[in-house]
Amino acid sequence: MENLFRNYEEAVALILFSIGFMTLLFHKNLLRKLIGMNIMDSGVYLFLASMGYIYGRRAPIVENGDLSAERYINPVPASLVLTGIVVSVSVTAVMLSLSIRLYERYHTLDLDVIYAAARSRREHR
Amino acid sequence: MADFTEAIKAALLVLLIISATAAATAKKTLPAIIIFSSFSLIMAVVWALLESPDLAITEAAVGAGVSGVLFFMAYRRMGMMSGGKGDDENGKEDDDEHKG
Amino acid sequence: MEFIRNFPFFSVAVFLFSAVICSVLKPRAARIWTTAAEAVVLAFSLSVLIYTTSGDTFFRYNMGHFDAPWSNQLRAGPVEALAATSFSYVLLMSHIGGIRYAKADIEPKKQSAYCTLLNLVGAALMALSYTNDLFTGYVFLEILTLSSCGVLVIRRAGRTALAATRYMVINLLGSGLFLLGTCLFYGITGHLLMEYIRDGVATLEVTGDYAVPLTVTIGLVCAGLAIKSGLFPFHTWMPDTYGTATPTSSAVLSGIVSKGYIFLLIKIIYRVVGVDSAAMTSARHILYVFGIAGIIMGSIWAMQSAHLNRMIAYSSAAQIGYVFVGIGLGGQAGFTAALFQIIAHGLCKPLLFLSGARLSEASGDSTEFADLQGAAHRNKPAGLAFAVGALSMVGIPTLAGFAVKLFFAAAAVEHGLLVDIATLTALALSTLLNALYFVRTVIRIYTPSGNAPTNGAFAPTDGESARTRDPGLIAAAVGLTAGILLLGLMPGVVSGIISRGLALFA
Amino acid sequence: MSIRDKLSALLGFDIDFDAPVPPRKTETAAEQTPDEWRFSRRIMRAGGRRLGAIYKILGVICSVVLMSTLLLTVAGMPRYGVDQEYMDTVTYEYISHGMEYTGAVNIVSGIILEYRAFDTLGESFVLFCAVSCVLALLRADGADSEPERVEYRDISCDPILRRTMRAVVPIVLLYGAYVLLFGHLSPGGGFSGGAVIGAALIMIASAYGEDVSGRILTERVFKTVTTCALSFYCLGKSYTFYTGANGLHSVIGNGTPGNILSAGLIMPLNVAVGMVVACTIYGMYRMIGQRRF
Repeated sequence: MENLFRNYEEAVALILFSIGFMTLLFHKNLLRKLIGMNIMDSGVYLFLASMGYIYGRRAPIVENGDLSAERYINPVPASLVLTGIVVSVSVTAVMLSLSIRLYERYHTLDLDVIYAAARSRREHR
Repeated sequence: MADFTEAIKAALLVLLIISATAAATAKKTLPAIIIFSSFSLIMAVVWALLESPDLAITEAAVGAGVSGVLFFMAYRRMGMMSGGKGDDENGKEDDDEHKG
Repeated sequence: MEFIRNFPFFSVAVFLFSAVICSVLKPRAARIWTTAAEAVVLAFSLSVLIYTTSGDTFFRYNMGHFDAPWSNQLRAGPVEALAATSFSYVLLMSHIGGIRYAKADIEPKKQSAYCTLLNLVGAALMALSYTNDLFTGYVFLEILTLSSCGVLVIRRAGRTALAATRYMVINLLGSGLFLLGTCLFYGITGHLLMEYIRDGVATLEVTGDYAVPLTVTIGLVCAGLAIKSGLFPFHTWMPDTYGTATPTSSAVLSGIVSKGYIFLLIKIIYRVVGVDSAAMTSARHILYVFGIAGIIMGSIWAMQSAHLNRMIAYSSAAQIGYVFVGIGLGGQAGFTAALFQIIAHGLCKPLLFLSGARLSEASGDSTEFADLQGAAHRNKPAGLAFAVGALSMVGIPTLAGFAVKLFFAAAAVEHGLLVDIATLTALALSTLLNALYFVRTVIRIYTPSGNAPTNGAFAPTDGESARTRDPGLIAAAVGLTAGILLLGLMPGVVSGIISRGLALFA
Repeated sequence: MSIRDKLSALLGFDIDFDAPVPPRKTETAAEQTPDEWRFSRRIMRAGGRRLGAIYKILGVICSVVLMSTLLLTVAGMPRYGVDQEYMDTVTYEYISHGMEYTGAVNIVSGIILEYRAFDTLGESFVLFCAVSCVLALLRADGADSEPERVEYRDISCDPILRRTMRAVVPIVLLYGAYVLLFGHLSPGGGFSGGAVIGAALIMIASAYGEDVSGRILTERVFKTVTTCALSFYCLGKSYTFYTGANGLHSVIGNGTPGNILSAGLIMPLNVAVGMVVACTIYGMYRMIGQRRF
């Protein structure tokens, strides 16, 4: 368990992942589920980036020609997370437009009420 | 000097968890969106402390900036559509009252 | 290096470039450009298939000037080329078959956007079948998720927004778990290319350290991809999604999109973790149990459903269960059966959706079984196509379904008594249930209905026969039936390619 | 006799992909009846709070199990920064030869646009796919989409907002351009620079309202910029992939690291990605905000 305190960044990251997961499960409003999804993604990216961080080393930008690997942190997770952040923005934008389309039609964002509405609308007809 | 930044990083990580739970457990949607914007701002500072400046700039511009604005625009549109009552009560509308 | 080795990269680049071009073309030009792009990529995949099977080799393709562990890499062997060929073939056939409905269901201004999204689905599927890098797999997995949501939601009907929301929430949960699995793999082994991860995993299994993270990683990756492909407990979005989309979208979504995720899972089982690793075997057994449950429950729900589209959607939930049973059985025979089912189901399901749309259109735009009576007489080619697809799903000899069940029985026999009995009973039960609801439908559409044909929006007036009004369906029906007959009559050809390819697949 | 008529005569039926097709009824009543809801409707009526309760308990159990397994994995993970030797094989190559091969001082930009360029190509197409989905979903100026029912006060005529924007926007645009152009020398690059410029465009649109944004960034400008940037990106990277894979010499030299025009294709690619990101973000803002350009 002492390892948990040494890798505390990863522990925090996965706690964020679980908080996002719980928000996704327990909130009915679609916007809140989206916030939960974003927190989940941020948690995974924090987990990945903190894997690359090495204490006492500097950002991976070459300074005055010093190419020794001991000076810089691991650049690979940083490049992966840069790709990931843009993925989560585009997914958020698509889900927001979906929820707007839903809201225009059913005037609520609570998926259970929407199902009831979809069925009740059919009974009216 | 070095362990000072470590201490700040630890404090910010704790602040991250607090803001995440606050965004999760906020009663209304508007405060949740605002707290979420602050969450991604803190995340941008944490990226800077984790020695990856590219991520800090991207997260600040994209997380707090664009996602926050998009969430707020979507929230405002729904507020407009339901006649100014764009808050959480929408979710609790019962079946017959809502304008199907 | 022969020019043919560039073809895997060319097929992804052709789809990406034509996606950009189609967004600015006029709808008609965009349709022609997309069909041309799909045909070109089909030619690329076929030539790669012939090149790899004749020489019985596989080749790696380093993207850019840097070699293996540092840059992205594509890898093409017989199995990948076969998967790419069947994906592009089904995409071409579904697009041609459903052009008529794409024009009717989608607003004129958004039809070129529909072609863009179809191109992006094609690009993602080609990349998923050829990639040799786990993070590239994640990025193109996201493109596949977003473009399949776009393809689903572009229809005017409001119901698609509700179906798409449900589809996206479950799918994004799946890709979140897959991303976490990819990060854990990188964390344990320090690599992202599949072979290098397998060497790391092999050393880890020998030394035995990081055992807990390894098992959790394999569990996360398998759970994420199973959720995305619609395995039994996570298939609830299927009836809504396939029921409300335009026929081309539901054909593409059910035929090849869920198969793309499963193909990535099989590649991870073979190349990232190794087939015989202990943790993966237990994960495969869990998938096996869910597969069996999926076969039975999917067939039962398909029988209960009162609408043609929903019945076909539930039967595709059952067929996805078949694939996971094949993965669970494991071994050369199990994976051959699973890959064969991927190709066979990819041909049958689009045929059912396309002809089902014509049948419901010929009976007053309603998918109720009562109205479908005698629809085959009103639209003969659609009736015949539906009959071929349905009988192949049931497993009539000389059609692809029969060969699928044959391979599964052969794979099941190799295992111990319990697994053998469980699989064979599930096979028998699902064949019986399939026969019940599919043959019943075929009989219904062929019994001549007394009342006059109630025409849908543009059902064929009595003057012209259906043939002249609908070249798209005839081309697609002939193409898909030819594929089904090829798999049915000469299963040895395809299963030979698969079994020889699996030896090179690791 | 056009080719099509010859072909139709040959095949015996007329190839007529463009017959005008009247729109199909959007939503047949039958498609509305999801039957497996039947029993869930009974449960919904009978269950009501009970289903809610079962769902909550299952949810709590599921998330507690997930959290404990994840924390167990972290406890089992290697200690980063300490026992890190297996990571070094790959990172050593990136750091020591990164600048030499790609010419980029910022190693992360080198990785993104040279070593692992296929991911970033896929990445820009994720953005392009998202923006086409948003356009497909929300575009309201279609011929027969629902009329725009929402009228709301246009906040852009607020003098305070305009004056602050006039002061702030040039600085933000300058900063975005700097981050974009110096992506290979200092931290930043295509995505960050593009996001900053996109945020600046949003500020302009929200401050100066319809008249300015309608003229500057119309839909034609949006489409041409996105298409040109993405086609340049696709063709440029295909050239490098093709030359690299086949071992041909690529005409793009790396230049001397440090000055602005160095690092081969990275700087122009950064500009292209920045344009795509900025237009995408602006397009999403307009669609979610006003549903038209």
